[in-house]
Amino acid sequence: MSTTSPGLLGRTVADPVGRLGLAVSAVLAVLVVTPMVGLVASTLRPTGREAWSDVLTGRLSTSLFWEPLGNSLLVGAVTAAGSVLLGGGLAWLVVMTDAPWRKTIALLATVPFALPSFALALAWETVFRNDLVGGRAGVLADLGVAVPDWIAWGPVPVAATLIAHYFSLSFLLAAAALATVNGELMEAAEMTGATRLQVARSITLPVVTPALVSGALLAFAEGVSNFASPALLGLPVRFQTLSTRLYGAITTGQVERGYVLALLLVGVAATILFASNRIVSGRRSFATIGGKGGRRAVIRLGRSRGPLTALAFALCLSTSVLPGLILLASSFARRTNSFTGGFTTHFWVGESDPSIAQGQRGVLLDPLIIDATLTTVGLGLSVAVGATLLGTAVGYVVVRLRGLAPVTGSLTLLSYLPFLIPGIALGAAFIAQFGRPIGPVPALYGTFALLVIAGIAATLPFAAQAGRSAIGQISRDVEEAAVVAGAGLARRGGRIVLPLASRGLLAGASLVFVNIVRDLSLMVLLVTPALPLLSVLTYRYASEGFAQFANAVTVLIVLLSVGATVLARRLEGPNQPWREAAS
Amino acid sequence: GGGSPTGAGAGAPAAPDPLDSLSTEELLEQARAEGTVSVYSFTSRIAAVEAEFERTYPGIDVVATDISSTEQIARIKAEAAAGSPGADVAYLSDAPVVLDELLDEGLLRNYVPPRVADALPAEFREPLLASRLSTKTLMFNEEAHPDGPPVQNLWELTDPEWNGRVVMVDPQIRGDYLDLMTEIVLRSEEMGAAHEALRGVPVELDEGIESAGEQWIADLYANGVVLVGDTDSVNAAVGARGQQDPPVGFTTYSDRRDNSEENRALQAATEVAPAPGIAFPAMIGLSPDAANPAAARLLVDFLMGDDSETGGTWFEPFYVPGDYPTRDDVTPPAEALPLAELGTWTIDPGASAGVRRDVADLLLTLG
Amino acid sequence: MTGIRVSGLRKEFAPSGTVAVDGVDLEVPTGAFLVLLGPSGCGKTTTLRMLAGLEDPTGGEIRFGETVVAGAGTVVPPGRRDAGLVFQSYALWPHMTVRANVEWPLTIARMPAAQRRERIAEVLDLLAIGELADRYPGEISGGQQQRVAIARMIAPNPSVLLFDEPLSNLDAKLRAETRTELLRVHRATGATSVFVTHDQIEAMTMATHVALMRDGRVEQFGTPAELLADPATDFVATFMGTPAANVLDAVARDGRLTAGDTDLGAAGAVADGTAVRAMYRPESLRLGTGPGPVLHTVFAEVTPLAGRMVVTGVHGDDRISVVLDERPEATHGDPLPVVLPACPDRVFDAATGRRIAS
Amino acid sequence: MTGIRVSGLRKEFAPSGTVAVDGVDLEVPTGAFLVLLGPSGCGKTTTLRMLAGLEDPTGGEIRFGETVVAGAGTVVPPGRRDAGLVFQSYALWPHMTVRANVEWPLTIARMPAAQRRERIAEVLDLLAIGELADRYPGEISGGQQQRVAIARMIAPNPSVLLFDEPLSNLDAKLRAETRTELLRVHRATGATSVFVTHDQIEAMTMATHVALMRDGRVEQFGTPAELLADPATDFVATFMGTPAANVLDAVARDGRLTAGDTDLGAAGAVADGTAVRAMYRPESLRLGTGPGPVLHTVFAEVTPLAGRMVVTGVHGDDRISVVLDERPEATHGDPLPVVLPACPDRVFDAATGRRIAS
Ligand SMILES: Nc1ncnc2c1ncn2[C@@H]1O[C@H](COP(=O)(O)OP(=O)(O)OP(=O)(O)O)[C@@H](O)[C@H]1O
Ligand SMILES: Nc1ncnc2c1ncn2[C@@H]1O[C@H](COP(=O)(O)OP(=O)(O)OP(=O)(O)O)[C@@H](O)[C@H]1O
Ligand SMILES: [Mg+2]
Ligand SMILES: [Mg+2]
Repeated sequence: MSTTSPGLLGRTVADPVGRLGLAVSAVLAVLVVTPMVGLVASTLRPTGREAWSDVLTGRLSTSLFWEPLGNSLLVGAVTAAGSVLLGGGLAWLVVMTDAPWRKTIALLATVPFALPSFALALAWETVFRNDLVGGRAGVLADLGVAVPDWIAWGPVPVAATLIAHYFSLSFLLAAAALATVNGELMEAAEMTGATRLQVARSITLPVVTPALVSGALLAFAEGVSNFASPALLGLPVRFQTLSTRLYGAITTGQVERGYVLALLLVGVAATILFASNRIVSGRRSFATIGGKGGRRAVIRLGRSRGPLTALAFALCLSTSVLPGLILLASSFARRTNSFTGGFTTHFWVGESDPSIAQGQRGVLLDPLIIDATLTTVGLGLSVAVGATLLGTAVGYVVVRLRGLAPVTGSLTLLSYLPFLIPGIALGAAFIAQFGRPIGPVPALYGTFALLVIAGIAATLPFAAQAGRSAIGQISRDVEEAAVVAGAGLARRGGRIVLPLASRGLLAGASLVFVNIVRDLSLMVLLVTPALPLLSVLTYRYASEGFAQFANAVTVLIVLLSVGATVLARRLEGPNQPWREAAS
Repeated sequence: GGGSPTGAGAGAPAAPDPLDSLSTEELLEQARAEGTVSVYSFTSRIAAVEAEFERTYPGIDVVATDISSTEQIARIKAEAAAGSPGADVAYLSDAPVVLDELLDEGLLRNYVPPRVADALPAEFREPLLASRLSTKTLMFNEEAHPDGPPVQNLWELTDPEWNGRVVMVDPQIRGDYLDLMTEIVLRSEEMGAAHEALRGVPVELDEGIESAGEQWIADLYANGVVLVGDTDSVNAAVGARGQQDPPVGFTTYSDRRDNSEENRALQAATEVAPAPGIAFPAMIGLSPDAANPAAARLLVDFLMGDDSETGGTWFEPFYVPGDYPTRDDVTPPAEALPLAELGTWTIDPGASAGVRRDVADLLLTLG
Repeated sequence: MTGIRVSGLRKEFAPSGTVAVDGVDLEVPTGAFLVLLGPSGCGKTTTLRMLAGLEDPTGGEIRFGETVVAGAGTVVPPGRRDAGLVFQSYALWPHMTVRANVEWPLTIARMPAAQRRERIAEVLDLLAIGELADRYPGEISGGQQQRVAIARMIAPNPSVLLFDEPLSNLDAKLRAETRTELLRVHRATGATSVFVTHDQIEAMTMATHVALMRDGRVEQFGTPAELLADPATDFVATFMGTPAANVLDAVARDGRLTAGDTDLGAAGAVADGTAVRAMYRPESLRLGTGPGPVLHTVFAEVTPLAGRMVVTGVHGDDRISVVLDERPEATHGDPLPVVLPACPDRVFDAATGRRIAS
Repeated sequence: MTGIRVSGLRKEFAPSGTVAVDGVDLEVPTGAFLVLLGPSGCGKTTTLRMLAGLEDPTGGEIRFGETVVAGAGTVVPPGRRDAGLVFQSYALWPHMTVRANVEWPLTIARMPAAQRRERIAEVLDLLAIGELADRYPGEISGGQQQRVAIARMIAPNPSVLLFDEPLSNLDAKLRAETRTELLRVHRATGATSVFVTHDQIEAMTMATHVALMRDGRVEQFGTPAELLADPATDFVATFMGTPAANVLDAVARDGRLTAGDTDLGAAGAVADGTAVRAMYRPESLRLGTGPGPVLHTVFAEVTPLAGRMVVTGVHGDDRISVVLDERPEATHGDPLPVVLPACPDRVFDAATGRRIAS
């Protein structure tokens, strides 16, 4: 279907996949390119040009850009590596082995991503905080353990908390990919007497490399763009990252500098992306869902069964249950983030009491909450569906159109960018774009539709990466059989591609949902009072210093997120009985 | 051509609008006709205002969106670009940026309700209406220091004794703290005087440093000032009870009202030379092409409080100890020190806007 | 050395409850070449996978030499059985070149690089795929992939060789050659081989022992000649031989065997009323209208074999093949009368399938 | 109706530059059954995929009936060629039950539900997989999967049937039956079929036309009988027939043909000094030490075929098969002297491979 021959463009148009490619490119142009252009444009006005020189060359450039860049790259790289290591390893344990309670582990492993990253930072503080800043110290310090600054603050805790937060990404993608690998590949390796490690390293790993790389890329982007962790754990030792610099520049009214930083971040990410693409597409496409009903092997762990399971649980508990509980507790604590001042249910169900938080009622009594929850869920679902469809299309084109490297390359990049465009910039771009009617389309500004569109754009990275690795698993033959049967692209998509990719796509979709449900920076710019969102409520409370109320709402968000993730996993099961049967 | 970035003529004072001179009652009728008014607010207390307003003026619906000042600025700019204004009224902080990027660009216009005009000092009428002042001031732990503030002079904070024991939010991620630093630079003579008063010698400036204020900042950073991400961290660090020698820190005076709730011992350091911190305005602006011009003005009028001693129920949400109404005919809450005794500098947004960037850059060089 | 002893081997697949292998007993002396023969779905692959250690028996025992490798609680992992396996679905590692695929197992076995290079070259041209060494599995044809799989497995010289239909994708010529090569390898290594196939010609030419499987059970175990010469059941009869023997459903009535309206001759020892299956070797039939009982079939196909012509006619659901010296003048659908000998070559009890001595 | 005309068909694979198909011409009349025969890697599958429309030719033209489906810029998408394809790697849809696999193409073809149910039942028991209808491909054996693939493709009654080695995973019995069934389907539908295999028996029994391929080219095109009776090249000779003809490298010297030290008789028309390949049909050889030229081979294997014994001996790199009536008393490695007839059955020019009339 994709052989180079004269008239490449003509061929592209003739080939339905090619047409799909063009369509997808058009959509991405609207969703991603225009905001980018806007971003660039605003940095080309006089003040912007000044910003460029400030950032890159001026006497400030070192502390404004280069040092934070170094720190960000460090954090990003470590986060990516750590996430892939933990996430991949866990996925392997869950999908490929006979470890007990695999389903439980799988579930727990998806929770951290649903938690807000400040919850993990908070958890870290609760344990490791020392007296550098003052106030009350963490558990260890209370026990008289002298916690060195480098553990309590700076790169180590930042990276650690980010890994704890984002290894779920790698886990979901890797697990999805592993689930589709034909067990006989591993069995063939087992026959040679290779150790489990050797098999995992030389056979399993390379075969799922594309998925792992996707996971790593996401983790990296998240790592460099995350603000909460470096702000909470980095600032006290003046550990500045691009994200703190970027956020700072924007909030202190030096927007152009912020945008310049963002663009540079995009540049960095692009380079990394292309590098990693070379790794992936340099190899052949390792389709693993073949037309031959390949058997699925279960690796017997034998003696290492106990220890490995214990390890996995330790990891999950410390990254999901602990922070989760701390978050929950802090929504009951009388005093902000302090568990010594006693607890109360006031922030959940308390009637208005003027002495507390200016008579703010418990969140469950706040009529807005129901409304906000519904809107939030609705938005989350719509975006999840939309983004997943688009992402699948992108993934499909990228995988199946291997002929045209430039097209696929740029698609990959575009679908990856939104991560690195600051939410506030993206939001502004969408207002500017959809604030006025475009031809027949009325002005979408202030409508639910715009929220959805913006959401799709913002979460495209998840959807596209997931789609790409999921599609990559489907062997050509299986689809060609449908082609011969006369099934058009759409039909194939619905009946063959989506079902076969569903595991990976559902994983992606749940990521999207979670991300939207808790995202603030983008939505807050687009919402109107008519469309209340939970994330906006948390902002409302937080801005007034009602931390407990904010935490309470956050707990709701987490519940939604976890619920969605669980649901996604539930759906996977019945979805793919053939997999269960063959295992 | 409403809404183009320079809609109402950049910089130039907005053309006088007949509505500006109408009395509350006159506004009310027209407002009833309009029936609704939308507002962006940087504080969610707007919800309370909304309720009260709708009770006072039935039939006029307030649509309130609370989003931070930074986001209001971005949003208002974008809306202008798209020609679809989102709100009639903007209630926001970050004064210097607002003046610089919105008012001067004609994206906001000033309106001073005639009813309260006379009660307002000039600096709160022009260039943009200010409804109240909030603070970022030096506070200490009164449990650890029962007999008053541990420092009497800002320069003491640069002494080894306070090394690593001064806490504030990183001025590079929070506008109000940047304003604090800016004000200190603007007040360099006073800073210089305070230095001589404490040390008996004039400040000598390191190279690259141009004023006493800048020198103080440099010394403070060199003295290991601890930067955190949000005021609550500062409050916790400084105020938490049961500490041997707690740090001091710059934070919001009005947060003191949570002391009992949060089991803290926050107290403002008064009689600090030359000043313990700043008071800065929360401002109110009109959209130059507001869809509901009358209702908008009525809401502004409402936000300034009624004619009673305390601004009445209209102003109640903002009538908290530690915040200060700008109207001189409204007496601040008794539980807090009068602004004069607190001794903070009240910033001049216009002046700050000029040097703000340079200060930010200075901070950058300090890391 | 490592003979293979299998007793009561059983495999039931958990979710669906399919019993793929159902009480298999085998006795394979060291260095023997056992062919697991049988129709599709009879449990060959499953049995082989249990020998390899990739599937745990749900019952029974497997011994390699003296050591129990599966059964009675003990399970020796695949890697430690010193056995090599060629998969029915090649299972080549898609991310490795052909060379890498062959090399990896040697690396695992800690063979020094120099030696490895030698050995790889050796097996690659043993299977005539030297020039594909640097291709990826995705870039070579089905048969080529199959050969790579064989090369990969024999490279480390395992002492038990397991093949799952390794030749089914090779052309006749190459298949014949590979057959001889495999036997050479087999003999050279003195390894004990188990070879799964559904092609009884391969069984005939390669096997020292054949186990003909059906529905998870061993129908008959013996040398190829034995199975061919006296099939224990009608199933064996219809499975072995090129062409396979013909069987007709018949019934004994007052001392005669009759198939439909055709008389097949004296019933001999067959008790009256018994339903039987009468077997005729293709060589014992001829075309024509007599003398002797005539079976009216319809021409289906003709196959030239060993200089003769094998004519196949369809009679109801039965396929009747006749060996002739000349190609008959018939095309698809023509009537094809077949003359039967005075009495069947064998008679089997239709119920049990077992032979009835006559 | 739809005959198939292929001219100058060529396929070069982009990255590696492999030329898989290199100028193939075919002329297949409507309703014919063409078998693409050839050794592994010769380009059969690639040719078939181009007919199906899954690969775009890099040269040449394909016509179905009068319409050009590929070539000269035009490319008719696979779905619109009214052709069905069975893949070498089944390519079943793993997430659909067997029934669903068969049903979906019918749904696409907008067949009403009732009719669909009928048709499915029909094809499922045509291929004897009725009871697997509700299993998933992962739960059935290799051969079972292959049959599902066939059922799936014939269900919508396409007017061109393309098969890529559909029988290679079936056991002999089932293969023979399926063969007949396929022919039945083929005739019933009057469809034109192209059938890829490397098993020349299938070619012999099924084909109306055979194209024997080698290295991406068609070596000989004709009826099975033609290819068997007079092979155009030594390659054809060694590929066709069960067992295939034997060829010996020989050279003409002063009027005689000699292979090594063996004299093969008068050179006839062969010019002095030409290197030739002498062909002997297995039936024209016998064992023994004379009279006549003797070839000293080493016993490799013996295969019972059609009541005869095919004995194979190895002579250098050549495999020599002899058809006997009795199983010889020889085991692997024994000397096996073969008596040649007075002169070869055919002589081919070693350089061109073409026949030299004698
Ligand atoms: N994982 C599985 N789950 C359920 N049933 C299975 C599984 N694998 C195989 N079976 C069933 O077990 C039986 C034996 O399968 P097996 O693969 O051993 O057959 P086979 O003899 O190898 O057939 P073929 O020659 O077609 O490969 C078949 O009926 C198959 O459907
Ligand atoms: N995608 C591809 N890229 C490069 N080379 C290929 C590709 N597919 C096939 N080839 C090469 O083209 C040649 C013909 O392949 P093809 O699959 O047509 O052979 P075949 O006749 O079907 O062999 P078999 O009978 O083993 O299936 C082989 O040498 C193969 O290595
Ligand atoms: Mg099998
Ligand atoms: Mg092929």
